[in-house]
Amino acid sequence: MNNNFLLLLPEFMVTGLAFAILTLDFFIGRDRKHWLGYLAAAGLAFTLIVMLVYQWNTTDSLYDGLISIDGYSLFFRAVFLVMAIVIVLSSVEYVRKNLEYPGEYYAILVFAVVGMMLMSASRELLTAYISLELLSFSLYVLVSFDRYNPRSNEGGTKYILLGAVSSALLLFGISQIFGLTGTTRFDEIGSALRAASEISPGVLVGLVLIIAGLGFKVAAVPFHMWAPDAYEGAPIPITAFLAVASKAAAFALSLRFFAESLLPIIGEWQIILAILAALTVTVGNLVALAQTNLKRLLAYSSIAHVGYLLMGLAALAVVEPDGDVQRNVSHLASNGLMLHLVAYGITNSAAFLCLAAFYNETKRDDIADLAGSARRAPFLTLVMAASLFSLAGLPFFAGFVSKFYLFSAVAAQGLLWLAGLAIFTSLLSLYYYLQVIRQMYIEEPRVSGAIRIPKVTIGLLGVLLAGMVLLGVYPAPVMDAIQHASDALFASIG
Amino acid sequence: MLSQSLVFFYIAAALVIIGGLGVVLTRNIVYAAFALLAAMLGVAGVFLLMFAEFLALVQVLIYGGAVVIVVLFSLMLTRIQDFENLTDHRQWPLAALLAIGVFALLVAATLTTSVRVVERQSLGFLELGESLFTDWAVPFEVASLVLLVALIGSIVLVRTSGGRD
Amino acid sequence: MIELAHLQVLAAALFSIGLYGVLARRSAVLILMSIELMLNAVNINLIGYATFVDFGEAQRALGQVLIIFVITIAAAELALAIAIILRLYRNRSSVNVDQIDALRW
Amino acid sequence: MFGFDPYVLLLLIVLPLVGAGAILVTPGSNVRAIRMEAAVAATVTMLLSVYVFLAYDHSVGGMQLERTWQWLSMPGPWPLGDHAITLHLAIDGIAAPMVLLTGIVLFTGVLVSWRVGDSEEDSKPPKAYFVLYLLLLSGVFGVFVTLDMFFFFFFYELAVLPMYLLIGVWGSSSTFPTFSRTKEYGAMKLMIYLVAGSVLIWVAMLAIFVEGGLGTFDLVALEQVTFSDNFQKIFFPLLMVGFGVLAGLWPFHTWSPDGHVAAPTAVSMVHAGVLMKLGAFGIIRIGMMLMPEGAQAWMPALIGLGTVNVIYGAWSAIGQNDLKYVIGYSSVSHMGYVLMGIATLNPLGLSGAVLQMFSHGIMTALFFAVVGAIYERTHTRDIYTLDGLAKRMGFTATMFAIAGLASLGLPGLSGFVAELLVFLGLFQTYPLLGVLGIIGAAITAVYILRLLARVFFGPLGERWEDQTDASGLERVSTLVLAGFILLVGLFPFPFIRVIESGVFEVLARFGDVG
Amino acid sequence: MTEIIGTNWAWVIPALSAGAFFIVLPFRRYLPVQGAPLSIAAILLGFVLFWFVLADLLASGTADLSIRWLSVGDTTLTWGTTVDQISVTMLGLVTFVALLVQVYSLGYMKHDGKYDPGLGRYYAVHSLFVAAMLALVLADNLVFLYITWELVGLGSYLLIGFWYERRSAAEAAKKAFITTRIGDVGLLIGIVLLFRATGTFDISTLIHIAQNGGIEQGTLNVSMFLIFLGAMGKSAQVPFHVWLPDAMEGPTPVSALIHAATMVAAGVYLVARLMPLFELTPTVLVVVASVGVVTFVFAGTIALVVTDIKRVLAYSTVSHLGLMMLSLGAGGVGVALFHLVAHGVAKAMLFLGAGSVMHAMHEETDIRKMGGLRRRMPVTGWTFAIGAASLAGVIPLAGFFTKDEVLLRVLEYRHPVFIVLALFGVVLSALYMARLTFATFFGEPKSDHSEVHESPTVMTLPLLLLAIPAIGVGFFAFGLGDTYKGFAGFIDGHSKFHLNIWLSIASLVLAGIGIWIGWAAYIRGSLSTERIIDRFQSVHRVLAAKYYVDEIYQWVIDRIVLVLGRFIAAFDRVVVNDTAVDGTGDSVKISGFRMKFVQTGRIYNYGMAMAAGVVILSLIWWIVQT
Repeated sequence: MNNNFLLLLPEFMVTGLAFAILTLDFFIGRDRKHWLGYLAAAGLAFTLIVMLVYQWNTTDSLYDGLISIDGYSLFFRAVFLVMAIVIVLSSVEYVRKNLEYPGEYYAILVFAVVGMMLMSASRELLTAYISLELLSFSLYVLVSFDRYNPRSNEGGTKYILLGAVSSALLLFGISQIFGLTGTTRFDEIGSALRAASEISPGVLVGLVLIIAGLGFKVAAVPFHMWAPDAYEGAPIPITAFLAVASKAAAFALSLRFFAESLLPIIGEWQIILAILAALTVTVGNLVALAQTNLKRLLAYSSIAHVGYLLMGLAALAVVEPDGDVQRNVSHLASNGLMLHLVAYGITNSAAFLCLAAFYNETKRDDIADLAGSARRAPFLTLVMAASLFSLAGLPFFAGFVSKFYLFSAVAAQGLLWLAGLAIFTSLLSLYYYLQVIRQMYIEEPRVSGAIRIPKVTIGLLGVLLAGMVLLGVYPAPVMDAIQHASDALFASIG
Repeated sequence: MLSQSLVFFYIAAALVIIGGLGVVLTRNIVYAAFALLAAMLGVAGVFLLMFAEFLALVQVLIYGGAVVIVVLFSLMLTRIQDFENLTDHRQWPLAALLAIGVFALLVAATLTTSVRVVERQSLGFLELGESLFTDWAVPFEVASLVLLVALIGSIVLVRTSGGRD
Repeated sequence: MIELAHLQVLAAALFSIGLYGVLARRSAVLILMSIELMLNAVNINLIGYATFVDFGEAQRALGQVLIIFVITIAAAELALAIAIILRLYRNRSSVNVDQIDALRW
Repeated sequence: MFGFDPYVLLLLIVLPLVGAGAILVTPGSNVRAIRMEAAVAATVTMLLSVYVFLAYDHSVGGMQLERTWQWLSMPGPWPLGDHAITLHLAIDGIAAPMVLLTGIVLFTGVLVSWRVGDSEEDSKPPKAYFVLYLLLLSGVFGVFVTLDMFFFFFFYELAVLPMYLLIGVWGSSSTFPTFSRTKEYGAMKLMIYLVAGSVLIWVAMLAIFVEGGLGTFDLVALEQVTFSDNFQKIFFPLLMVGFGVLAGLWPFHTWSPDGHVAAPTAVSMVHAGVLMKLGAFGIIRIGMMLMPEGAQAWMPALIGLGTVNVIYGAWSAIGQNDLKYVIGYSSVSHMGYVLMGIATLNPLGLSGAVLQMFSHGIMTALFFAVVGAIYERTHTRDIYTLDGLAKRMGFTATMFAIAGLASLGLPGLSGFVAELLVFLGLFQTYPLLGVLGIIGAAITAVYILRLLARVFFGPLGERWEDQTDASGLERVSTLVLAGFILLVGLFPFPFIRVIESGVFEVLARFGDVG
Repeated sequence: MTEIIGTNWAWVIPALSAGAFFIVLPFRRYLPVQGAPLSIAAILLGFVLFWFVLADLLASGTADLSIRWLSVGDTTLTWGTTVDQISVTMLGLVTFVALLVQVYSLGYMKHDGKYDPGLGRYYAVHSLFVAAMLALVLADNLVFLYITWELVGLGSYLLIGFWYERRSAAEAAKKAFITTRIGDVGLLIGIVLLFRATGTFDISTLIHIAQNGGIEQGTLNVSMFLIFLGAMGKSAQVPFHVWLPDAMEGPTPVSALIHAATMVAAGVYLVARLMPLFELTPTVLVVVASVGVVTFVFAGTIALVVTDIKRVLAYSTVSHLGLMMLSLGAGGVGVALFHLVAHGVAKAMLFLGAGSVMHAMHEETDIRKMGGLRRRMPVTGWTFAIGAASLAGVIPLAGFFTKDEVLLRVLEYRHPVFIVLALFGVVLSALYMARLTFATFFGEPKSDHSEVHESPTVMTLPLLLLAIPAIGVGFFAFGLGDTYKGFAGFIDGHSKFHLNIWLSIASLVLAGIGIWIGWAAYIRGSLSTERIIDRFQSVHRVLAAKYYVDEIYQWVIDRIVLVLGRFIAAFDRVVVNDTAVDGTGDSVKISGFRMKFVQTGRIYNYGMAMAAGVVILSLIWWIVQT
């Protein structure tokens, strides 16, 4: 076997970066540890550049397709790196003010990125699972990282216990699939399933278990219940990481798995995913209506967004009434899913960054605490409002375009009812986002005095806002990249 | 007429089931830990019956030697007085129902699925090792990172510092 | 003769027992132990398939490789979870999952 | 004309945005500069909109000033996937007067808003106000000039978005003897309602996109598709109700009066003057152009609801004690004429409807400008508290009277021409409803005259001894509006023939009718 | 444009006044005497032009002129004028009366040597009103007619409400506008119905089509009835008469203008103009006649007991308008217009006289406080007496001839009931006129009149100028050879003047009886009004209350319109909004609130959800699959 391990150069670099951080941690003084954060960001950025330069237009694989470096994984790894940079940078101030052990914090964060990158690249269940666990373990630690905060702890406990259960479910599912198809490779599973005349109950249960495991990872109803608690308990940048990056990684994995393995039998599971998606958007948005804590509200809102993304999975092909599968607009669904992931990622990062900046100064994160923040921190509030509008899917911001595209794709695959439901629940979401905006802009501040925001945060917020608007008014360049990713994804299944 | 292997299997299975039930039913947590150990050993027995000696060995070493010890240590570190009167919460009948449901589902699913089986076949140490370190080298390396993260995480979380505990 | 079905039923049983434990027990540590049962059920399932099904030359070792990884992950998970639970115990003086519901609704 | 014709529609959208951007980078303390920037942006945009209106050649008809920019492609098994979403700008005879209307309202609204942030009790910064205001108007322009469903919807939502903050922050809460309405409530209801309408629209758009099978959202391309009867009958009502919400279609109208009561003056002007027109415009542009059979099947329902709008809205206005509620319900009533006119599906009725959109836009803007001027001075809108204001506010009273008379359909003012055409159209299809429509106009007279007699005439209330009349800027803005009311009332033909050219394009879709 | 100034210039007449409006209203502060001279000049020029138009009409016959106002598809709306005998008559009457009223107003609006501060506004609106009225009589199509019709309404609204600071004036203006507008609903519907049937608004085309049977009889009946409703509103026919007496809240010259020669004449004019159509609908004509005669008698009885000088005149106007309608109902276009002219000048004179009195007596209007004023104000007194006598039907004043012709027409073309009622009305007419004149100008002063002086020349001159036609216009009734066949013939081209001597004698006698009763009651005192009132208390109460029509309307407005308005408003708020709309929103919110408690915070519940999810999803899938 002739394996070009240089293909994994970005992963090696990121891993090396983690070790570098751990090592440097010993030599850096206590009050300069925030430089580790900048180092991490710089390292990730460097990796990003190297990756883009060396792997642009690369299509290659390791171990006959065990790990695939193609347009799809390139796109997602780039997205992950960017997200990670944002999260790292937004962590710096937060970590300095709230957490101990910054070295370990950044290192584990970077390890998580390795897991995410491998998740998008792997085309095999075991590799994918291990990468997923690398990400999960990092997150378990990071969620509990606010050591003396019982809430952080509680969130971590719930997350790891339920995470372990979901691992068990996922593994049982994998074992079923492995046992009944004889392989763990996505493409081989796909051909095995296509060859079979119908789905045997064993495979069916296995698939449900895998869906459950992945559903847990992305927080789809009814596997979502850990999410609000873990989100609320976790340090804010980690909440953002959970909501944005880990979800994106899980979707990167799921999309490839569903596209490569399960697309031939989409007629079987489309309805299952559609139900999951419908449940998720409904429950997420309805419960969000009743929230008073902003972190928790964003948690539920991100659950709702998972529902939208799941719709993209459910709509990977048209299932004709007679059971035939039409795949000629499949790329629309995957495009929509990826676009929404990007839009949602940018938007949610911005929202959480705002929240973190606010929390750093006030130590509060209830919605009511935001009262009058427009007077106290105009720019912060502006970005927050913009991101909330974007999440609600109002134009000028990324959320509008991505929702429009995604829902169009879903409708184009014959799931108009699902798109309709999603649109309707978007309306519900607007209500609770507006409640937040109301606090920020309309209510009088209860505490006066400006909120000080670090320059780095301002810059980062500016960049995110620009990204949000740019994607909202001119998504074509990003769309091109996404189209390449989709082409790469579907190229492998012909 | 039971074959010899089947008898051994039933013994191992009984160990597994009883151990498992012990873990989930007993009111004494120390008993539960030992029940777990029993179940793990039962699983090791099953491995042996499947000609997977290496796995059986690993199972005994990791579970018997490490996991159960860690569990016991953790029990020592937490509240002693709870040890002897563990109770389940009121949800348990529902839990039982659901567990039976899952069991029924899994059994029904597996039994209605026809699998083309062959004779039990063994896998040599070498073959396993070679596969693990060539075909599955990447997951293996990643697994090491997982362990590393778990290690660092455990240390960070449990380490006392600054006297705040 | 031992058949695949034996192992599958055993795996299903252990899995369900573990699930019951997760759902019914109060102590976080016991929940953790129940999860170990579930993971072992996976292993029983895997070894069954690995032994009784002919996957061809290329995938022969895959079943056992999977089990090794599962065991590894299970152990690591257990360790990390116990660390977190210990942390929880220090903060709250309890590992009773009834009592860790400050985050809800 | 000056070589910028291909860009002129884009400029319409962009100029307010440029203004907003300029304001955004101006320090908030420099109130004067902010106002000047807003005024300049508004003036230039208005002039541009006048130019657009004049540049539209009615004798040629059809889509003019057309320009397309590629925006996003959706490759797939369809012919036009490469041009799935394009920024396709053009105006027809229906959009042209709407653009003019928007320009006028934008301009006068800025003048009316001049003193935002000056009020003594709490000074809300004018900076964000003008930014949002210009954003709103940019969206409105966008809706009128775009021919792509995506962008139509994009601008539509863009027009809705700033409303929440404009009302929520700069609005006012009101307490009445038996109930109260906070500005938060008004703003929230308005927003939720409008977006709820857009939910239906969105679903229908997606259905059209899929059913069309062209892989494009371009309206012109989709017009070539013949949708099945069933499809049209199922999805036209979605559009009808969805857009109808914005047009104040009964019983989905309650956001509108409550929104007015909460909104600041200029926002009320835009809301009733322009925003409600988007709904009617949408029904024509998307609903009727794409689904003529569906439209035909559902027109009886629309015309019935429109009639309810007219009578119910007018009668409801009689029972109101708050100036803004009266005007708000009168808008509901007048939009009923628009809906009725649309539903006639004949040239007279449809032209009347479009002219009524224009006329009502101007008229109601004038109403709200005047009411705002009164409220700013007296801090009340209760018609039993205000009395004899004409003595101190003669100019204001005159302007109110002009708006009121236009509203009750007095010949010589714009409302009459529009309503007459609607009636003529109605009598060709539904004479009985036409009778109800005319009766509605008489009911309008009751509440408008009652208002005039209560608020402006009679002996001057003692506490209004020191009232001042309208300021210079208020005079300019109201005079501009009143001028257009007279202009359209006396010389409607320049407007009608532009509208007519658009109306015939629409009716051509209804083969047998047109 | 022709070489000479003639019928083609007719449109200039209203345009002049309209121009005056547009100049005076905005710039009144900067014009001398607030722009009044401009306004007067405009109408004077109009009056002069009228003679050219008349001459040209007599020389070259009727003329049409129209321009396109707007068109949609094949429907074209025009603004156009038609000059024929009817319109030229009205043109003359309106310009003449308006001119005099405007001149008179210069004096009337001057208090203690200072012009009223609202003078400019007054003249501007006056011009607007006159322009609208002139355009109305010239209109050649129904839409243009409706436009001007409404503008006349607007003008009256603004004039009646001129003293808007008086609550009563504001209310009266509103009442006038709304009442007439209710009639206008009918008018507009009628017009649109005719359009629907024929596709045109042009009056002559309409008539042509209708006469050739182009309109279904049912449609025509309905349309004409509805159009007549409009006429009833404007001409204050029962039951739409209520606005007219209240409209006396306006300045008195306004009353002279509006209620004598212009606005109220519009209804009569409309019916006259459309008479060829009405003739095709005999049933509607009967309605017209009935309404006319009822109004004639009804208003006459009320006029007997009213004590306000202007209101007596107002009810008299209503009454005489009824007479004109009666005449039209009998098909007598010419005689109706003849009476319109005679009544117009006489009533204008009466109102101006009343204004003169009020001007002198500081706005006193109660006739019970007057008496013997002819000695202090001779010009006013005698012109007033002439006007009153004319309307009472004293030979040889104009009123006698015109009324006589109407009665003759009715006698010939209608059921005997009509003539009986009409003759009763003649008695009433004479009686209240006598009462008014005698109580005001004759007999003894009932209060101190030492301060009262005759009004200035600018006011008395118009009175004197009006007296001339009031006396002499009746002689136009007689034909003059072949070229002029009497006034009625001049209008419709075929009527011939003739007399029924018995009818003339009867009406003269009846008028004499009326006057004699008045003389007996108010000068000689041989008839005690108190005793009569005592005797017929209930009748008096009903009359004094004007048959409770106002009360009934007030009740309808208060109890039905306003209450329903409040009900709908409350319904909209409570049911539609708070219950249906907010309720939906709230229930969604509440369901979210309930649902959040599923999130208990307990791990085992969470795990349960996951496990249940797995089981349920599997079952669903399995079931769907099989």
